[in-house]
Amino acid sequence: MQLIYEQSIPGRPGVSLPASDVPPAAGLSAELRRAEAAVLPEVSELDLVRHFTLLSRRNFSVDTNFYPLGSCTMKYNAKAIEEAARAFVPYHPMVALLPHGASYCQGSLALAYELGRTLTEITGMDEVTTQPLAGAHGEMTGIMMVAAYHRAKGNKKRYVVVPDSSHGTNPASAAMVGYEIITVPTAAYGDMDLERFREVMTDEVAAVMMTCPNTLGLFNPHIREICDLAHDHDALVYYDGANLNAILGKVRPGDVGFDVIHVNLHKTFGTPHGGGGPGSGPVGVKKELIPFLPGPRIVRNDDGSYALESALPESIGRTAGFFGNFGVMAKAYAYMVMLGRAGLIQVSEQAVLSANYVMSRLKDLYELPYETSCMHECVFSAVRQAKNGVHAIDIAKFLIDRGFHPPTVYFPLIVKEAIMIEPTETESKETLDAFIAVMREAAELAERDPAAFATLPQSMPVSRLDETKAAREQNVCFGSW
Amino acid sequence: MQLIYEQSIPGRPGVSLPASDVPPAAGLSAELRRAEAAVLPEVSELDLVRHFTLLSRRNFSVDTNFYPLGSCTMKYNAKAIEEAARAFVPYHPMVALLPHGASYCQGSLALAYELGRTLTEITGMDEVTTQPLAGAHGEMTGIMMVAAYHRAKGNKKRYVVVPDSSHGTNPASAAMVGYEIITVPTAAYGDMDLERFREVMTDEVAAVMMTCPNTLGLFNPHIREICDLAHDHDALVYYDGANLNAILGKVRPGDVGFDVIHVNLHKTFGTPHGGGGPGSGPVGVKKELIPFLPGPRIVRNDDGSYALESALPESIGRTAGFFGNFGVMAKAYAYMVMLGRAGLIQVSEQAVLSANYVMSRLKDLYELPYETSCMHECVFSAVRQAKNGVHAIDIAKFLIDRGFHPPTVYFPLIVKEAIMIEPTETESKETLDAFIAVMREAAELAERDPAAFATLPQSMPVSRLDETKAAREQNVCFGSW
Amino acid sequence: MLDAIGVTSIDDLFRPIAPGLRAKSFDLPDGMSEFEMLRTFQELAAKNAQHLVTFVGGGYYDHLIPTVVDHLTGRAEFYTAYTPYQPECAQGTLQALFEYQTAICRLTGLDVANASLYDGGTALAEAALMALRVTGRRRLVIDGAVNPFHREIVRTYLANLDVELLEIPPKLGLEDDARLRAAIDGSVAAVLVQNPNFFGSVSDFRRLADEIHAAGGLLVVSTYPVSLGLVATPGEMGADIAVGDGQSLGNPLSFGGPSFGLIASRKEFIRNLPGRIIGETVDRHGERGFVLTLQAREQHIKRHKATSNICSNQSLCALRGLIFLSSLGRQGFAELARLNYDKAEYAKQALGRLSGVEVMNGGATFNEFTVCLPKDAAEVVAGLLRKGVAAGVPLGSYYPDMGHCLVVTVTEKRTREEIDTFVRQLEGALCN
Amino acid sequence: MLDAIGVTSIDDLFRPIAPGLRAKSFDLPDGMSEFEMLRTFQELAAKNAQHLVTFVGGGYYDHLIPTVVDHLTGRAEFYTAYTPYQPECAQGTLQALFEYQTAICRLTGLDVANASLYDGGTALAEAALMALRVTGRRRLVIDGAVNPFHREIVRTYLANLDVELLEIPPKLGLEDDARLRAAIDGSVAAVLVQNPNFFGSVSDFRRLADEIHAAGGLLVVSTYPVSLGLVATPGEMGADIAVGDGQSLGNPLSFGGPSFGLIASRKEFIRNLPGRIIGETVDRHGERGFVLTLQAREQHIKRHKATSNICSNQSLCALRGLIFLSSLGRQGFAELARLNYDKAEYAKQALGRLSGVEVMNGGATFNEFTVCLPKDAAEVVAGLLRKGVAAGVPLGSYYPDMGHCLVVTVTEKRTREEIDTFVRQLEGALCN
Repeated sequence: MQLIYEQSIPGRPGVSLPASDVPPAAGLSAELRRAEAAVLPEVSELDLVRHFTLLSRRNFSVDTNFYPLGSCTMKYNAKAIEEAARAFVPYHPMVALLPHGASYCQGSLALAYELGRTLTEITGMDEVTTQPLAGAHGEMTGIMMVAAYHRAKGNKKRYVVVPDSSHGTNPASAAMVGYEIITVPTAAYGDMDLERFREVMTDEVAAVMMTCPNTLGLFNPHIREICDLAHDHDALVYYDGANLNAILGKVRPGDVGFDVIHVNLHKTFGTPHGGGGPGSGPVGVKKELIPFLPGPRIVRNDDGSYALESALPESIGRTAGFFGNFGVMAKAYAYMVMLGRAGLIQVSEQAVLSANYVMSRLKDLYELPYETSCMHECVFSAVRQAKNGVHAIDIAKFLIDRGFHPPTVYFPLIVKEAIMIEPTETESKETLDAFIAVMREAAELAERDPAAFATLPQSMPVSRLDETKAAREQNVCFGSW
Repeated sequence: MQLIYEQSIPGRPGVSLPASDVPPAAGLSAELRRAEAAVLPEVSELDLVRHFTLLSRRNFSVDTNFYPLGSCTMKYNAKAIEEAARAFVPYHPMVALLPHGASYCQGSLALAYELGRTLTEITGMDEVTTQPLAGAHGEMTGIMMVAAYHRAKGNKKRYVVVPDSSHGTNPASAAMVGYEIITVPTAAYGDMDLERFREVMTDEVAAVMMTCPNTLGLFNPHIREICDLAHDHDALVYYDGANLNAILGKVRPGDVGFDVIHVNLHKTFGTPHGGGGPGSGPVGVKKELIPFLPGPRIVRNDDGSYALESALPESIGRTAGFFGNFGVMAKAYAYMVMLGRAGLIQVSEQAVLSANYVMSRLKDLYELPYETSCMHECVFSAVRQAKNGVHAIDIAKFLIDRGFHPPTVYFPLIVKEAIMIEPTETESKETLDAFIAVMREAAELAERDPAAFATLPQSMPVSRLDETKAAREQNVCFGSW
Repeated sequence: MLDAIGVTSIDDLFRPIAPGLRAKSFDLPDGMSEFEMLRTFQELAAKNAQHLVTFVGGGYYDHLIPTVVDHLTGRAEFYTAYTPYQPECAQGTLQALFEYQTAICRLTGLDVANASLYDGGTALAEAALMALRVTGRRRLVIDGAVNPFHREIVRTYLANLDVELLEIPPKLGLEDDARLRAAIDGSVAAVLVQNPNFFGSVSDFRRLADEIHAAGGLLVVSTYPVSLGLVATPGEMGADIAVGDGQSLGNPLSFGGPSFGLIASRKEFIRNLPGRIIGETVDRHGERGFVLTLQAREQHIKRHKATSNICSNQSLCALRGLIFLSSLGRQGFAELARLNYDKAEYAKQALGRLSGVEVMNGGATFNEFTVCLPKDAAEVVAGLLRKGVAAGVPLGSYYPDMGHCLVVTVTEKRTREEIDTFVRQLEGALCN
Repeated sequence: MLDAIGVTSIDDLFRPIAPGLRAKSFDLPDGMSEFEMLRTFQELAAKNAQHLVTFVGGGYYDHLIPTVVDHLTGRAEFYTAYTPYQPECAQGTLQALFEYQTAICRLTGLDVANASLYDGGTALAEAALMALRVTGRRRLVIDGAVNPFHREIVRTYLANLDVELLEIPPKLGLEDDARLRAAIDGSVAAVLVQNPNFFGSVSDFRRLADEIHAAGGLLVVSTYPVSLGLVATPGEMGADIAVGDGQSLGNPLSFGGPSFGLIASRKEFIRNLPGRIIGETVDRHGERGFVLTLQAREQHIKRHKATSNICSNQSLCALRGLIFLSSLGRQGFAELARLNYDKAEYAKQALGRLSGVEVMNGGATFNEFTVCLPKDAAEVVAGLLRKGVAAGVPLGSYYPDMGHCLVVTVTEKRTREEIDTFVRQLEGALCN
């Protein structure tokens, strides 16, 4: 398909602007003016619409395909939440920051505040900031608060501990805050090796970052012990909320002993992923960390009105422009309001049921590196198929041709030939069965005719792409300009 | 693809309704209750969304494909007009009909009225009703007014005259009003045979219905003569507005002598066709027909307010529920407001330019039954290709495989192997060139390998369909219920 | 492009049009950008009264519409397609309309349905014409309790034809079809009734059906589709043709349009149905597919001998109807009907308790009902409009002897609080 | 499903979680239907002040958004897709983001761009970190005229790192980079400036670029993208890295988010760019296609050695930016910038004529400017808010010695009438 730039015809007008109702002003001096207008596409509105409409059709998406990506919670995004967020589109965030401005933004502030309160109840934490703009941003914000906490207490801390099954963002976020990383391997039982953890757990550890259930879909039975051990060294325990969809109403990280948590609203709370974002990563903390929350904070006055609190001497400061990805927050709050208590519990029950169902129906053909009952996702390994030369990525391409988005196959790094499946609670049994059938077909084909996988996928606009060439040539911008 | 009914799982809940806030009432007696709930689909919202999203992708459409259907004016539908119409979504039409209700609907009434005024200026008529819901509905409404006119004058009329190139709706609409039809053949010069017309033009003729430019894309040079001849017999002349896109600002049917006109807002004025509707077919009339317009009529008071006039003793009566397909009317008015005078003139100029361009680039390979400069559409014949066994419909299927919606190939009935192309003004030269190239390729293939067409199209979800079987089996409803 | 054509200017292309035929005027304002246009439109819409609480129906109903309906109907591939004349590249529209036809059959309890007509009133007129064709007779009987607008449309459609239309005045308060049955004889092509009727009354038309059938005529029932979540279907009542306005199935009020007209009939009348019909078939490989079928009934083939002149229908609105019905599903749709029924009953009882107010319907009603007030209803309605409530449709304009009567509509969207407020407001209006 | 798994209840599946770990509370309200939820949300939104006429910016701008932007971005296939890790079934997102990167390069006059960061402030912080990586130095100089929120974000990001951040107080009214240049030495990794700056002033940073380059450091320019329709690009100014907030490119105000952060740099720094980058390549058949490239920089591969921790970015907002730019096109975008410039100049002159009001910017400005009032600006703003106008950002909270100063923003959306009214209102406020 042509690029929009390749369809451009110099001089062709696009959407027209209102005519100016003011006199033209004296122009900028030459050195302040750009020499030439940016070479943006010049296409008719029809050609623009056709281009992006056709382009969109070159994507798989939740609305068109089952999308069982592990660790990503690709659930259905209710259309009503879009409508809900639209109600808040016209409001300028700076108005809230003007003198007495908060009284002109009571609806927006109420929404952000009530979302925070709902999240504290869901996670068992004491306070929430909605400012972080994504999960990793939340992690960084959380670890910054950990650092501020230790600084305030005069603790000398150097390390952050993560299991080797953790998301890459965990060590990366800790590194952004200046910590060195200690990685603890996973034991045969599929969770962080407790013995090895004890060995590394010293007074120099600032925080331990855990995902629970972890990226193998397993709930760590030693989780409280780990929290206690960390606390013994005045290390704080961080809960990576990526897998929160497994335990809504069942477990609250705050109850278990976690001190900080981020929540991915775009995973657990049903907001669309948009091809990679925007997400929203609110962070919840226990009491001891409240002074360090980023500002300005939204607070509720005794009279029920909402206000901004900016005088926060111990705050880590802003980590983003305003109050978070507000539009995403509005959608997530709409989701919570619609589901309510019972609905949210059912989310996790159904998600766990679906994952176990898929696991039970595929475990005869695919290796389960850690066989046990899983939570909301299950991780297989294609090692058996790989013996015939059919790798997890090949099975992924087979699935694409059958209309299923592949599970996660590059992660977790500790499982060879990983196939990480998170079906989510919104998919019907009929869809799961269809997926299972195709996965079984793939396993059978891998036995019967492994060479058949080499040329897959065949039904997509492009076949397998040369990633080496892309990395070598670094062609990331069209043409010369 | 499965039907939505085939995906239904009994008991599966769909979108939930608000809980009742009133006590349950005593039920209906058994004989008034339906025995069993209607067997509607029972699917999750995700499965519903996936079904209709995937279903939509089995369509060609203006937003995805060039759609050069003759007589249908498939121009680009600006997205802004949708937004414009949305502003009027909440208003109940009955409110306008309540005592003093008009004052609660001034915005809606103003829109309908001003649309009508704009159309009178565009068509050169004296008054417009927006009530008709589609082009054919407008034709019927117009001919009913003709009948009322003759009745009021005591004229004895029996016939309506149409050329054989006319749209099928013309005779069908006249027949709905009880007239017999006289069909006049087309002369070699591509317009209604003037001699034959003179022969049939008697005092028993109620109306002559003309499309101008006609369905061959030609502007009738004798059009005023035809009007005059009709008027000599106190017959009225009806203008079928299907092809109005050719002459905006150039010719006004009212100036030429037409007495009644319908306008297809969904053709000329850029509203989407929606897979076959809704359209909107306002009817304009000259002074002498005003008393017969359907009611209630929207009028403008001297103080600038708008009101409804229902006491219309000579009116033909309502032809539809309220004030027309108001949502469509709002979009069309938005289109007119955006384009303005110069923009509308440019529409026709560009539409005619595009059609002549396509004609000039294809006339060496395809037969032109009536060679002359065309207006907004041109009609070829595939007779040359048909000699090799490649029919117009085969060329249509070739185009489908190349991503172009075929031109009209079943019409006009008077051209054998017709290929009726209306490119419209919104397509870029690049698109026209791509279409021309594929049409030329088809002609060449028809010479080189005519048998290749038999299995086309191949790239669609289905290949050629058995229409005979459909007509024989009359399977128009799924399953037994 | 001009070069390729062999002309030097666009004006050359318009040369076939003689100067004397050219437009004498084209006096329109300058164009504007979409932003200015949208501002203009929003200002215009704001001139309508905002936030009226509405208890009016009269053929158009203020119902909830799930968000998915807009979302899915808005798919460009549905929205900007034309009539599916080329079936291979129109399976989306064709399958959807086949599914729609199925939904209409299941709702109405009849065998076959078309792919939509314009609206409820024109659908009734088409049904009348269809009954004339099927029976070859020239007389029709219509119940005066049919929506007066729809009756007017039928009259308009029949005005120029050699057909007699007998309107039987309604007998409010005593839903008795005796006068209708009395009008039946061997010359009557069909009896046209509405259920629930304009006054909100739900009737049992089985006896009427038997008698018109015995006389060789047809029963045409105009229905309000939401009622079909609860009320006996036209099919169960013995109707031969059912029609209705589909607006309440997922189409917004939009000041009266677009909505769609639904029509369904017994299988044997399929060739007499007006409008487009989608049929199932197979392709060259035996794959299921859908096509426009029985097109020989239609105007583009049959011209003046077509069953109707209809060409453009209301496809997209019918698609909204299908998605609406599919989103609620079997249970949800029944629940919707029940909500409408319960809320209206609540309001009916509350209004009935007001001093001087009498509920006129003798039997059951569905989501609307008629009350008689101790005052002129038109005046009461005008007064309440000023307070922001559209109290109902006063009947004086349509039934001159019912000037004190008011048809009140209560859909699922009206909250108990709104109903209670309305009852108090009406009480207040009657005291003055 | 339970049978297939071999358990008897869903509870069995949660058995791995010991009872002592179970939630102690989950006290949330009952759920509600979408209709009730939407009513709740609309009531909540109505608690915000409606129809404020806004002359505030401060990093977020009230611009027009063509309708096509919503329409196209809303395509389900864009909207509900995930990060394009499987390129064959994600060419839609990948090609669109490649086109986006191209637009950002062309806007900024730089060689390479990523597929988006979170917002303007975090993009500036990422640029600061990037400059540290590129140069291996530990000192940064930042202009005090950079948006105070963005400076705060940079401070927050750097707080735990062994880095010195030198903030140079701004010299309002005399845009002179002398103090910035004086701070440059061989230890400075980068100078961070903003153009137009927080006061609205447009500067020429060429000399600054030359001097920081001579000292072996980088120039980072934070830019307001709409200005790039008119103002010299960061590339032309000699910047090594450009960042900015993309909100004004087709993203609604939405109370502060989501928008996107843009970042572009000279080609040689591509491996130090944070976030995702899309690259062009070919498939097995030589067809052009797009993939995520240079992923070895990213956290999912490089973990704690990644160039940034960013994973989710703001793809959909970047797509909005691309569609916005493509819909206006080359000329339209230049015209948009010009409209902003002209309207602000009109307002600046009008305000400057008011008695006691002084325009503080010495040189050119773009769509915002700073005035000094004869009164405390915060009080004036609070007073005008009550009249429905958000008059600008008073500077006292951010620059304690500028309590009488106000940054006024005028975008293309403000009509002359609104500006004239505002001028009169401000005049009135100053008289009291």
